[in-house]
Amino acid sequence: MTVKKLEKAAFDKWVSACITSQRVFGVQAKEDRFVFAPLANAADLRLDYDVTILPPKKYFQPPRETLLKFDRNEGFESVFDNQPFVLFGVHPYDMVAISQTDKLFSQEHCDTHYVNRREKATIVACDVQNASKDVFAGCMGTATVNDGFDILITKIDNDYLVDIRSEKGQALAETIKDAEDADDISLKLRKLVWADNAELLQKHKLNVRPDVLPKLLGRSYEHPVWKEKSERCYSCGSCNLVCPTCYCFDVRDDVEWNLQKGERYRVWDGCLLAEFAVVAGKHNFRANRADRYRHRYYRKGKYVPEKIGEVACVGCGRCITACTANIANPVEVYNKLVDEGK
Amino acid sequence: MSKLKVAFFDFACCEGCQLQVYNLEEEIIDLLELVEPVEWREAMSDQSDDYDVAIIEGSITRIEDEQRLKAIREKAQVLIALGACATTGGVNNLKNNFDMQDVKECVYGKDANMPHLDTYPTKAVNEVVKVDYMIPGCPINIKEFSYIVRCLALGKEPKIPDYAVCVECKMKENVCRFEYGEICLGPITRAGCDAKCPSSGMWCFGCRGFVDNPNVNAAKDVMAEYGKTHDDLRGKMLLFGSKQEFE
Amino acid sequence: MCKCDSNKDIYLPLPATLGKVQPMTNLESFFSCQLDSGKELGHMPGQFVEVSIPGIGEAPISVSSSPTRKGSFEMVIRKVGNVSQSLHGLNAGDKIFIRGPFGTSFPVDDAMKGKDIIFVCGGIGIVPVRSAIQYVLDNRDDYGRVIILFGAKTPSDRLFVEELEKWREDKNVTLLETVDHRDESWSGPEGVITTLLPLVKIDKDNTVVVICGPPIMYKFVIINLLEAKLKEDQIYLSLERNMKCGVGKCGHCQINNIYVCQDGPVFKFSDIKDIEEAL
Amino acid sequence: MTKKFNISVNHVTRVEGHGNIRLRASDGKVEHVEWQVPEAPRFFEAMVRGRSFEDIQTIVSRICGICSVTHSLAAIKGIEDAMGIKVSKQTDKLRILCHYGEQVESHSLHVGYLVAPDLLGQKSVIPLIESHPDVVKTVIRLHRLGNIWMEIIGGRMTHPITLKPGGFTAIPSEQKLLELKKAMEDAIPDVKILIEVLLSLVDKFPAFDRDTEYIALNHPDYYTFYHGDIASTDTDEKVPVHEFERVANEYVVPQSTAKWCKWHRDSYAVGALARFNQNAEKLMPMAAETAKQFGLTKGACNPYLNNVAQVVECVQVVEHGLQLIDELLTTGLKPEPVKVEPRAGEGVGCVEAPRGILFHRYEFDEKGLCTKANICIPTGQNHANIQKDFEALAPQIIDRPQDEIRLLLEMLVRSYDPCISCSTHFLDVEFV
Ligand SMILES: Cc1cc2nc3c(=O)[nH]c(=O)nc-3n(C[C@H](O)[C@H](O)[C@H](O)COP(=O)(O)OP(=O)(O)OC[C@H]3O[C@@H](n4cnc5c(N)ncnc54)[C@H](O)[C@@H]3O)c2cc1C
Ligand code: SF4
Ligand code: SF4
Ligand code: SF4
Repeated sequence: MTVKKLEKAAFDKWVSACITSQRVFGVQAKEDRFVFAPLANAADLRLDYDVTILPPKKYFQPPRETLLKFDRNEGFESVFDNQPFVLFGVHPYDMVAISQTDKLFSQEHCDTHYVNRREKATIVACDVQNASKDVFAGCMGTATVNDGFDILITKIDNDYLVDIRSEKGQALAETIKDAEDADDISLKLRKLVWADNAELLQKHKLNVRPDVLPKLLGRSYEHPVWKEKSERCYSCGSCNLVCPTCYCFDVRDDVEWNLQKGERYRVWDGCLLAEFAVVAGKHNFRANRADRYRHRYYRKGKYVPEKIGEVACVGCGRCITACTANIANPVEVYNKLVDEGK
Repeated sequence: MSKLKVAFFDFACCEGCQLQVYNLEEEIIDLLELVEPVEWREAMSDQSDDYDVAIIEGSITRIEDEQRLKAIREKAQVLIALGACATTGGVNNLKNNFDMQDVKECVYGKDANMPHLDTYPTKAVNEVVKVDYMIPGCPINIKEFSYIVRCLALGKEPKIPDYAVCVECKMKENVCRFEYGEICLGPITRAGCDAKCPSSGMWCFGCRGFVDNPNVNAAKDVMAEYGKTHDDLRGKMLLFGSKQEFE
Repeated sequence: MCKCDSNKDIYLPLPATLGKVQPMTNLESFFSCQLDSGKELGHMPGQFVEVSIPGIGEAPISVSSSPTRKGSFEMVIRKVGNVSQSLHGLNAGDKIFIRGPFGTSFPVDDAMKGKDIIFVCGGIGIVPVRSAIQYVLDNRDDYGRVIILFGAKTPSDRLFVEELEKWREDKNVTLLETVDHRDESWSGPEGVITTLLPLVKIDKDNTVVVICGPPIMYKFVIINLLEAKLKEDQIYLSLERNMKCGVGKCGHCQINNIYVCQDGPVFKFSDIKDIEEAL
Repeated sequence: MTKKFNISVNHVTRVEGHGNIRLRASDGKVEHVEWQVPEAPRFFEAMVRGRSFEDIQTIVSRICGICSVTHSLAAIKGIEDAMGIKVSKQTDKLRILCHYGEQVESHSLHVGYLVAPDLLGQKSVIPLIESHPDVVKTVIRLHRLGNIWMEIIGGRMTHPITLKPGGFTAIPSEQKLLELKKAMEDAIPDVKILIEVLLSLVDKFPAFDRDTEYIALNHPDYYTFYHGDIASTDTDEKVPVHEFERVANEYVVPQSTAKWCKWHRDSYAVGALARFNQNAEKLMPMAAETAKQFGLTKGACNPYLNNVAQVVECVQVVEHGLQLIDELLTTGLKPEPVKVEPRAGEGVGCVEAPRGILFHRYEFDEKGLCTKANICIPTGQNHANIQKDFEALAPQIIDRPQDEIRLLLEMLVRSYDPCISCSTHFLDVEFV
């Protein structure tokens, strides 16, 4: 729709205005890292962040989420969270991940718990200003993003370009309507930022085009890398939990003290966890660490792509950082498959 | 529905896990709607032999404890081991790193051999009698305790996690202790505490015991990358007592 | 992003009432059930429902009766864990909660039409298959020969004993049974289910085989069938995995790239033969 | 009444840990009265040997669930003393604040859950829920205050996480401190209710005075739980905590797995009443007013009044706690990463547990591994005094019904708020 250009002061004023009128979550510092958290002051917003510990998926699919309430005699009732909110500072790779999850949750049986939250969200994306130590979005084509968000912010020198793309974005940008439109030079500079980011966000270099991954994996099922790497795998699930495209969950019931009323909730789960594929009789369909370890790479690189046509790794690098055993680097693993496939 | 008759018994421990039950605060009243404590020395004066559920706190460190525990097991339909001391031996296991005579002399000097000061290497409850349910942790997580009590009242099999503390730690979005060059036992420790320690800036020292199949070899293998040695890891793992897991 | 009704909830179970509840073996009980809405379940043979007991949990359970039998639907549940155990404690008239039906079904209306049908059932595997058997028998003229092979561990593990007797007497059906371990109550054959296959004359071009049983059964039955020159697309089987949502979201039932809850539980063998984790 | 009788109470209830009472009487005379401690000994001083200074707090916290903050702080102070570590003002204040939370939690648990049933004629707090629901709910609210207090600062209710040699692994946010402040202010009416209730019941305490030596920390400027020197009501001498062995004089007796203590007399007492007798004039206004309401004055020597002193202290720590929070909020909270370089040394840590003065002594080698430890616990210091009280009280009440004798003896034990489980481990004694 339109691209506005704001100076730092005007930008902060706008953020403050958003905070007073809406529920806003934005990126902030937590010790030496960054997290999305409720935003109280414009000054706390850190759009210069490198990467957040958890991706913004936590707002669409919270770690623990009540699905239903029940009364043991009367039955179940759905619980939906319909409160609108604004997410400030979503990086392009995370935006791509959100759009993927949108597809998966709305495909076939539509998950209204997810979809309702998603539809109530206004997403203010922002181009990366500082690359994190493990990011490789540049290799995955996700260093920049074209759609999915309501507003895209790009910092050019000391100014902010505010690219408004939807009605929700328009509504949020109400308070800045008298700001000037971005000039051509700024727009050109923005293109440069995009081009640069595609290069800069390659802290690890993938030696294969992402769209070739399904084929590559197609012939690597018995590759020794799975066993080799997984010997050091704790099955701790950190790589699943921090991943913006992982969304598996477990469903549990709990009752109140009266044993009458209670709730059914879902919690994040992960295919790396030992019990993920256990059925009655304790039979485990993925009993070996190697099987679980492999499944994750296949899911990202083959299974999801076969379902929605996109590779389900956006190159955020979070799993690389989170894995205390240093074995969760997709680039390293996929490159190994390329090298040894030759 | 008739209430579950519950009896609490304590052995060598700090009684902090029983204290967690007090820490239910208002919910104690709800708890008492479901269970009828018939013996609970720390809270009440009655004593009774008629109970369905025996909740055992503390480790077994003397022959006489062992006999008392066996008698309790005979009377109880369900026996629950409460807290680290009861489920794994807890800190009391540290004693087992030494010779018992040395331990006694260290504390009681020339009086060490007085009969009432006798002791033997720490045992967890399940090393003496059959345990039906374990509620791990030092101290226990009162939410987990409540959940298990409600499950028993409902006739449902309670489930405690068999995944690592990292799962809950990640959900809390903590900065990982390894990023500070510390050894955290989170990757091999059984979750269920809500990652209390890492959430307060402290490494996990494994008070809930390890997951069913901890990858200790991986842990050893990884140490050097963080500038640590096997001994550093061993020291951490021994704190809440699982020598056998390390070797 | 999605056109669906934002108040609809794929996780919301609907009330239903148990009709008949009857123990069948030490572990399995039979349940008939009716939706409180008065509507038919609307399933096809091979599909499953998610059964809920509030506070206890939810479990996927196959519908064991055919949609041709109106009014109620039937399930057989093995006591293995929380939900199944507590279902066993319920009585006629008690409430349970149902989602579904979900998943794929046996191709009773297409691939199976006009063909000889061989049903190969091991143990509790007869539960979902019974729905297809009933369907076929209720539309008997649409199919060729109907052959039912059933193997149980011991005679006391046999399910649907009365129905088995009925099928045995039905001239339009061939029923062959075996048990792994015989006792004095059993005069029939002893041996694993594959020992029954050579007793059947298979018209290799005009037969569809439906298989359901414990994981290790599939491999051996299929080898035998392929040796009998049956083609891979003439074989259908029903698989089981851990399942939390039943609607392709939770990820638990994934077998490599397929979801048992959506792409299955009924699969054509040719579709999954190359899937490493399937069998 | 029979001429001869025995009273034998195994495992006194509603106390932490195991203690027995033995009384033998004949012809209206007490022949023998004894306080026994059969608790399984736990050997902490032996267990910490070879452990890194980093782990000591975590281990010794497990001596006692009810005073885990106190044990943690004593250990930390001992380690800091041994390694020459100075902490910031902020750390000091936060520690004191955390410690106050434990006083409230422990005192309210003791007075409300363990002692109140005696005064209200019930066997435990459970029937009290029916008979005196308002009292119970008030106690629960105060107890919860103590707990969230410790949780906000220590990271957890029982066995604090954040307290470490050198400082804190994590500090509360200002918002959390404000929450705590609000909770404390909201609790003042509850404290008042508790005072009212106890005021109406004080006459249930037997009029039993026995002059004894009272020992507690003393600080010239304020009512202290954390800083200061050891002081006794028997002498003007202030003993530096470093010399605590000179005060405690531990010895082993056959009826106890815990060691006993004495200084100027056969026994001495520690705890809330001892602190009051040592520091009463330094109470803050509301706390001083509370003491006045009860008529509690310096020099009180009825052991049952320890419970009254505990209530006075609840008021004191809330009052002073509010002041500390305001000071912290005024200066603002800064994270202060702690990095401790271990060195060889020897040090003592001393703090006031809810039930009395507590000493920890440690020695470390140059790698920071513990080579020796000695822990001297308040309940241990009270055991001998309990015995002496028994000996004085029993003859006074021997002609009452046996049930009453038994109850009065049990109540006496309970009034000390004994933490028997933690009293059974000491080391390195001068045997007498
Ligand atoms: C498509 C399908 C159809 C089925 N049809 C039938 C049927 O007709 N009759 C019947 O008796 N059983 C059937 N099952 C199996 C049945 O779902 C499980 O036995 C049931 O989930 C156990 O639930 P529970 O609450 O009783 O046990 P739980 O207490 O949940 O579980 C016991 C153990 O089983 C594991 N488990 C969890 N979810 C599942 C799951 N979905 N399947 C298997 N194990 C699981 C748990 O992790 C645990 O280890 C079917 C399963 C599937 C996937
Ligand atoms: S984070 Fe690393 S160690 Fe943990 S499950 Fe993933 S690959 Fe394994
Ligand atoms: S801090 Fe510990 S528990 Fe948390 S993620 Fe890191 S290793 Fe796991
Ligand atoms: S983080 Fe580890 S040590 Fe801390 S409570 Fe949890 S299991 Fe225990």
